[in-house]
Amino acid sequence: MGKLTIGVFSSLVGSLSLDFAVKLSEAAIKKGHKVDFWVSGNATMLSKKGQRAFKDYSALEKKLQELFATGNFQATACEACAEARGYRKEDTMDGWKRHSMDWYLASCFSADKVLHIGGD
Amino acid sequence: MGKLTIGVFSSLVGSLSLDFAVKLSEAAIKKGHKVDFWVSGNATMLSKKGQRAFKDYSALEKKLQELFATGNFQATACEACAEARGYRKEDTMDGWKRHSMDWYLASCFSADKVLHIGGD
Amino acid sequence: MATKKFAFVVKSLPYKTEASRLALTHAIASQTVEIYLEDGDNVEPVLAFIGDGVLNCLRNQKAMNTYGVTSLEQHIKNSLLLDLKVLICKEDVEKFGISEDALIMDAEDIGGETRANIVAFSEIMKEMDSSNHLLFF
Amino acid sequence: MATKKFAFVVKSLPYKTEASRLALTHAIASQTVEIYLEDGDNVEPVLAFIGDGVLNCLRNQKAMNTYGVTSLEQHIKNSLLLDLKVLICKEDVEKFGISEDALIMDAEDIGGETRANIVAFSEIMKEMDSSNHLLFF
Amino acid sequence: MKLGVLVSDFRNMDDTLSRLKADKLGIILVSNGVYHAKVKEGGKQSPILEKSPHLYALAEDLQTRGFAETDIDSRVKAITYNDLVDLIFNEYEKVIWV
Amino acid sequence: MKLGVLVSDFRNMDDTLSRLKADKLGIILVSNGVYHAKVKEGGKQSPILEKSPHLYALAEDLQTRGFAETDIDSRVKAITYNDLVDLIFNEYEKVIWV
Repeated sequence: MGKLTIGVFSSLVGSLSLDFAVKLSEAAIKKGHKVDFWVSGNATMLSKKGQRAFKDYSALEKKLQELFATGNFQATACEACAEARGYRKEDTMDGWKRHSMDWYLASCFSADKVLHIGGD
Repeated sequence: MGKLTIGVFSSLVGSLSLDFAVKLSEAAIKKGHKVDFWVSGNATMLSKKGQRAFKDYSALEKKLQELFATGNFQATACEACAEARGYRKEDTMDGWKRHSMDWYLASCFSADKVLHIGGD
Repeated sequence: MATKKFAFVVKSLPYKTEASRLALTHAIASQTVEIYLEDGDNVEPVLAFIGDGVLNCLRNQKAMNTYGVTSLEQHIKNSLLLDLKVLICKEDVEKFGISEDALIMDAEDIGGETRANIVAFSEIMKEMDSSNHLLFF
Repeated sequence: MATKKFAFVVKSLPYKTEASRLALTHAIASQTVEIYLEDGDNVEPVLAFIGDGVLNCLRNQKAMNTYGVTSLEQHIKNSLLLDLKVLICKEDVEKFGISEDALIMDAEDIGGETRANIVAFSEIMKEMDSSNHLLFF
Repeated sequence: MKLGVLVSDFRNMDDTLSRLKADKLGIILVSNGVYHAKVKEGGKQSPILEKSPHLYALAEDLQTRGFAETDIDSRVKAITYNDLVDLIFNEYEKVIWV
Repeated sequence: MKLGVLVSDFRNMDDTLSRLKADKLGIILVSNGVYHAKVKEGGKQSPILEKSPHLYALAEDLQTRGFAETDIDSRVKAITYNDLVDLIFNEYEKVIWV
């Protein structure tokens, strides 16, 4: 069993890239792998607490909490990206950590596989 | 002198579309026009209070406050889009209103010109 | 007392960004805009799908089953239910080889009576011409 | 004790999205990654600009004057100052007809000694081949 | 209709632009659209420049990306945000952003 | 190198894909990339399908957009998220998202 690091970058809320990344994490963990999850740029918004569930947006908080509960899932948001968007530490969803970008590189260092979702 | 309604939609923070829209508003107001400003989708983030200024991001709060002070600038954020992103009313930057999408259409109704910045 | 026409022109693919979804929700918001307007004033929306945007109009989108989000299909049907004018560009439909029965042409299953129209781009251009404002998504 | 190589491959245009900016800031973060690693372990970043991404490497970007944001030029110079390997795809530079003196080839003005390299795509492919992980922006 | 089109990107702009019909069509290059004013691909100028005789590019967006206003295709006029306001209010009935 | 490429969009994918060299190149269509598995433009199948004999498309992303798994180009194999995990861990040394 291995470790997968997934980085999601400037992906939009309202696109399905974040949903993709969360579903892939779930599938990997069910197969016994560990997953590290990094969000940067606009994807940082996934870590914001208090997102209201609407039918036009996938609500990922519940799924993320299930993933944290497995003990095989770590998720970290880019601290500067969050602050630039007006998110403070206390605005962060339970379970998430905030670090600088070197956390992501360190996670990649020890990962068997990296899926970096960049671009828009 | 006329009224310009600018709508900014799913534009990214970290792109310069929001900066473009704010600079265009400023130029229009200096020429004696009125500007209505609507943000929806991810552009809603412009209305979030407490954004920290970094050199990698344009800090637009000060400029927006100057525009509000002219009395010829109104800015409104899509309420549902904000809530979906975890922004409550109290998270909104001074001067901004929150309304449902019909506000934008009503603003367009009475506008001489509309610049709708859609897409990514 | 005036009615102003706005053309909502969708050229973006669905799901990758919110653009086409926001086009539909904003067009539908024309149903409640009167609260902000003078008596007798109104907004008439026209929805037109062009280029890659016509792929929003494919039937059988399972977004609710797969990702738990409303499909663009549902939004287009809601628009038809509310009698919005929905135009799909003929040249683009033909370019992609899409048959009419693969497209969302009506909202009969939810009680709608208005049908979508497959029309030449020149017709969409005429709608843009006669619109007061143009909103490209 | 190991060094792992990561290739940061930039194919996006600057300013429209954050992609190329985030590529540079994350590559530069390799300078501080050691705090998370065992003694002797390290990350070696390689930055490669391909396709439209080579347009990030044009000189004289005035983003600070015009919009008050750090330019990609500044980030690329910072990378060179920190001795990161910066590769610019030769075929793409030629396709766009860009001369070498229009490109950010060094960071001498801020005291950098390392130069950028214009190399064939096959060289960039070799770097990808020998990298442990690939990050496309 | 007098239509002003703000072209905001470098790729995938042709499909829409080629089909728009207007009595007067203005093309205003902004954001990454300004690459059309300068960048030649395989020695060829951008086909966008053939779509209209009314071509503009936002000076600040040129400068941001490393281009001087004097160093773009001669058919394209560099404009300021002030000029853009006047184009929107005085020259075109409707404007779109693509 | 065995390289798995997740193709996530419908436009502008050729330039990168055409140049990648790998001993084994897998193309995995996800997000709006799944249109390549079904949509023909001007009667022609997507050139992406010629780039590799190892073609996959994510079933949930097909279904989201209105396509049945049985109704795509016969060279493309529909896969689940579970299958994708196995491709990433077992079939390819490195994966990229373009």
